[in-house]
Amino acid sequence: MFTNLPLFPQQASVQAGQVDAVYFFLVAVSAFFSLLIAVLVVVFAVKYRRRADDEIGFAIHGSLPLELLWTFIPLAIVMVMFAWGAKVFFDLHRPPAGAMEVFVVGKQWMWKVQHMDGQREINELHVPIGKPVKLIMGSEDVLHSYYIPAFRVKADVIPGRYNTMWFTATKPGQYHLFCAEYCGTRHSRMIGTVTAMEPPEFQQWLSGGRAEDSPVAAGAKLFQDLVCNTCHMGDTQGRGPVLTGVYGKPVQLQGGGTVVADDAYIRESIMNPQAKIVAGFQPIMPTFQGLVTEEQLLQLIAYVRSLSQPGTAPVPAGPAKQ
Amino acid sequence: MANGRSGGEHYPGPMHIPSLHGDPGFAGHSGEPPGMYPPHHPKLQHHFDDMADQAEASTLGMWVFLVTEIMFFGGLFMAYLVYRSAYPTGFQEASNHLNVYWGAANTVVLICSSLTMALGVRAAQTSAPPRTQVGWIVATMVLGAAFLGVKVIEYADKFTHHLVPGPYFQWTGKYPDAAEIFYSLYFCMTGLHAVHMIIGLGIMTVIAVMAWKRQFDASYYTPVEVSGLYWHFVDIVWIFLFPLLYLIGFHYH
Amino acid sequence: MSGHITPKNLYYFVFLALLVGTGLTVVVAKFDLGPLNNVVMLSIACAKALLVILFFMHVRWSSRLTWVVAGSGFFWLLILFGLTMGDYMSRGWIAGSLR
Amino acid sequence: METPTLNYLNNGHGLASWLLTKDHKRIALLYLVSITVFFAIGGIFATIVRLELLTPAGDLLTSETYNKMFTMHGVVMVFFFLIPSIPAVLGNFLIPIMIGAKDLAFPRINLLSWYIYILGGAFTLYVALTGGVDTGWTFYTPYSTAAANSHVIAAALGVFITGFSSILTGLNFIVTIHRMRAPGLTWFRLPLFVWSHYATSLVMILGTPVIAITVLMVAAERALHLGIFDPALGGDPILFQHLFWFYSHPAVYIMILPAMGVISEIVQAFARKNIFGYSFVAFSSLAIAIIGFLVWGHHLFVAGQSVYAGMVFSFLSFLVAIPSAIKVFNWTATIYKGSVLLESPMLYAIGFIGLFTIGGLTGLFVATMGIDIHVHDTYFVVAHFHYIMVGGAIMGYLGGLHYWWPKISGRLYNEAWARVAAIVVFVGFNLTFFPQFLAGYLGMPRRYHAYPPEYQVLNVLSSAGASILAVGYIVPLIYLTFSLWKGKKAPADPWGSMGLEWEIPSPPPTENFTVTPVVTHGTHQYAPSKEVGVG
Repeated sequence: MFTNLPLFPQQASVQAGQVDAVYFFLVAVSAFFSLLIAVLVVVFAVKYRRRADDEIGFAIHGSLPLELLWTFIPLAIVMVMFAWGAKVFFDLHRPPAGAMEVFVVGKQWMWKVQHMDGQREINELHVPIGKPVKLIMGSEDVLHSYYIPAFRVKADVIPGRYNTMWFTATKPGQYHLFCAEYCGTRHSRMIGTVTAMEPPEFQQWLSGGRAEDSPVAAGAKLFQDLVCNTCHMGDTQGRGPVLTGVYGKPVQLQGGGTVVADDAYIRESIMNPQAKIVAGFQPIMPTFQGLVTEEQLLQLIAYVRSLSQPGTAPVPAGPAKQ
Repeated sequence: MANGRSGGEHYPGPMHIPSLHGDPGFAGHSGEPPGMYPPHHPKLQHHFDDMADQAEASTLGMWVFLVTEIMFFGGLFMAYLVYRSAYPTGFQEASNHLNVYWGAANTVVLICSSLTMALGVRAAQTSAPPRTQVGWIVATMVLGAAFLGVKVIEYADKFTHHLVPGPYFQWTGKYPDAAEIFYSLYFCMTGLHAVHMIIGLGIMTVIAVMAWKRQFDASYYTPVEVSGLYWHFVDIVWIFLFPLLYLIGFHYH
Repeated sequence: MSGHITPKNLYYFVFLALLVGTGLTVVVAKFDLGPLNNVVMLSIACAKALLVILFFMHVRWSSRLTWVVAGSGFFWLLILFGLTMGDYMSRGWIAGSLR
Repeated sequence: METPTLNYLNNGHGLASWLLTKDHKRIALLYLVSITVFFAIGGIFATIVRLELLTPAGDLLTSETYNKMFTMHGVVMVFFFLIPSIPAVLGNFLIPIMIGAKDLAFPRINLLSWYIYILGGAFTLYVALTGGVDTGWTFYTPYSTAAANSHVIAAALGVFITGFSSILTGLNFIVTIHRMRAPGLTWFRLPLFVWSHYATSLVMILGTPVIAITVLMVAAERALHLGIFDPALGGDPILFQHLFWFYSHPAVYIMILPAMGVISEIVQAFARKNIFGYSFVAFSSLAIAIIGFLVWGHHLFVAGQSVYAGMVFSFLSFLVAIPSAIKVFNWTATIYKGSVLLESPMLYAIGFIGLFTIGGLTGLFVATMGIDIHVHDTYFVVAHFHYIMVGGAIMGYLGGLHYWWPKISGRLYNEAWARVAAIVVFVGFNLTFFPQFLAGYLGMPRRYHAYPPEYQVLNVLSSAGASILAVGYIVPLIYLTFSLWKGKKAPADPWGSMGLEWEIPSPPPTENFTVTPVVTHGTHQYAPSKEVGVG
């Protein structure tokens, strides 16, 4: 895996090729212009070197055509760079539907990962090759940044909200995982390994190890332990809105306006329930700030999501009958 | 040399170093001999041509400084804008705990002080007697002090009601988090404004003493003028702070 | 020195206008006009600020340079506000990416 | 060309005559001494960082100490060396002379700005001596407000205070350039050095207040437990980044624009030729200053900023490359058919053109969103901004210092040593920072105390280069200091250059000009104009 002096990083994802293509284009342009300027400056400096103490240069004041030339040619070139770079970036921010989702929580100074099947890892990430993987990432304390150089992907992990990133690994192997956003004393130790595997091996890996609840099942359990189910019931009798089928749908808010019930909204509703009240309900829900960890939050979100995916949901935690 | 680069071909005669130092462009001097200047005003600094020049420079300097002040407060207004748009109702709820009448009274006090300041500048411009000049400036200072007095009352009230952000912050209503952000911004913005008021009072004290010593008249009133600009600017900041902090929740309950 | 001397009456007139503006903005704030509250509130504040700048601060009679300097402060403030809010407003426009 | 007996250096003796001076030239020297001290301090921190990175294991220092070292390096170099360097020393000294004035518009404010700088510096030294700060020079929240366990408040106050020094310098320059020009010195006859300082001053007065209030908010949040950026209350750490970079990106132009002004002067003087495309070079300074305010979001591409906002910022970032390119092409064209003398200032200028070109072009990489997602927060970025700040700003500063040294000190330095030093700096610089591009693209994150072993060879090269670079910086310190006592007396115009500053004796008299000069044309008009170009 490691040689003594690599000069170019491994390409191990679909994204790596796309990023490198833009990179090579810029390297070529830069090399051309650097050399052009260097050669011109050196040639001029030597060719027109001063041969007598009293010598002066030509009075050339400028040339509008030349100025326009070296304004608009670079402009055209950088616009290509902009458009191409933006396209690559845009694609890196649109995870395909059906991507395999993995929860990542950063904290000083480790990466905690939970797969949808319940596998947990610390400072490691196992992914299958050839399948888009989407990371949903939160932080328990300060800013971190999840960075896999071989995949050319990176995204800051931000406390208080979620950030996502996605990639499709192409080459089995072990790759560096770094924290790229300075996060304190052991920032440089907040590293790990990403292991890309052939899908069958990945399945085997998934089913191995300690059996743990999937995030959805864990979330369902939390939903009961925190007695969420006394208000958010399966029917409209509860004091809180019914959560079945709301995920990803617009929700009418009290005082007008709507909000899409996405991960961020669910998170906000748990941590800061008064912020956006669903129309027709009283602001009576207490905050769960300090009562649930980032990981548990992600599990609750996974559970609420599952309520909108008929068939995939586990047995809903039946509301306790009053 | 065939390419004509040597100075001689284009520029006959002695080589360029003596020639350019004999260049009338730089060495020439067409300024009046010293005797032609009008007698120096005692307040004219040596590097300015005349009093108008000096006044223009000072006024421009103050305006440039006020631009930096706009950006200085701008950072806080930026934070306000972001959080207000993120937590509109929370901010309204929090704003409700400010006393609109104290705020409005302070607005009127500051507007009055701006008027007295403007009249103070005018008094200097028109060479009014020092008594008049000092009178307007002292009136401005009294109003400024009154503003700060009201601010003290308001702060004390927030303190007793545990509305000062931090470990002792208590909020029984809805949106405790947004309220704490609101009050953090409230104290930063009004606090920074109050610091500017205090600095303003210090400047006005100096100006009043200078006016009392008969230093200002129609030929020289730059210090009053630029201090006035500062004072008016601080007033303008409050003109925005008042509605943004006090009035957004006025209709709320 | 050649400063413009503003008539006293103009100062009193501006002063009255500022008081009226203050009263108006308090009265309007008492009514719930929805988003219009903000518009009215800020319009009145801007008008008041403009009066102070133009008359009390003598910009009305100042050089073009003073206009440019005063204007540039507010212009740069708008750059800060505009581009930053551009970020906040457009977050979550892409489905699947999170706010 | 006899040296007048009385000049600004010997007009008054004793400490008080320096510490209470209102003479812009003496204040420039106060700045020169103090920024040299801070440069040395920042250099020591850099040395420690480079020593640590010789081995991958992180075995020289604890992580905590290492983090403080790179933070202090950044804070000292950015706020106490690079930002004041050229404006406060060369700008302060030269702007009044170049525009034919006796002093800056506000001499007392000029002195005040030095004292404010020293006060801010005192805070920073206090931080350095009592345990340091470990947030990185960027002070990112919530680490700085909630997690860091070091002197964040004192460091933030140091930055806050020194910001006002920068603001007052910018204010002084703007008013001076507007109001104090000699008769006949129209805007389009101004030396390009003055143009670039005017543009710099715009950035100073429009940007600096925002960083001042931002670090003040951080200090207040930390000290008083306010909740402004606190995510636990729903605050947004990214708001801090917006406010921080609103200043700190344009701040890069505070560093590079004055250096561009220096290079424009040196290239004209040592090619004995007026600049090619004067108005393009002049306006490109303004364009960089103004467009530079619209691009800060490119620091936030992977920070969680909206993709669309990122695209706007990326687009604008590419636009700011154009005026920089225009300058480089115009300098190159100026050398064409000149009468080029490769003395030490010109060596620095040519070095600047080369390094700035690389720094600028790699700026395109980080402005390209698709590439930035990979290189953001890696050594690629570190290399890029060192090419701009060290390869650009410091080369410009050294070039300018050498060019105007005879004017400032009245003495000539040893030219042979100066050429050697210029070449050593160039070589050492490239060896230090070019390997960092490679390490960055390989994925080595910045601010790493320990790193995977495959990056070691590149890091050893970089540390080796740093030691060469250090020699390159120490040598000029020696021969320039030496010249003060042993150097030959400098004539008014040792280079055969043109410009008002070369019209007056070296060193200049206290009042600069005995009579107000009247200007009839622009500077550096070595040959009579035969054609009317776009200049």
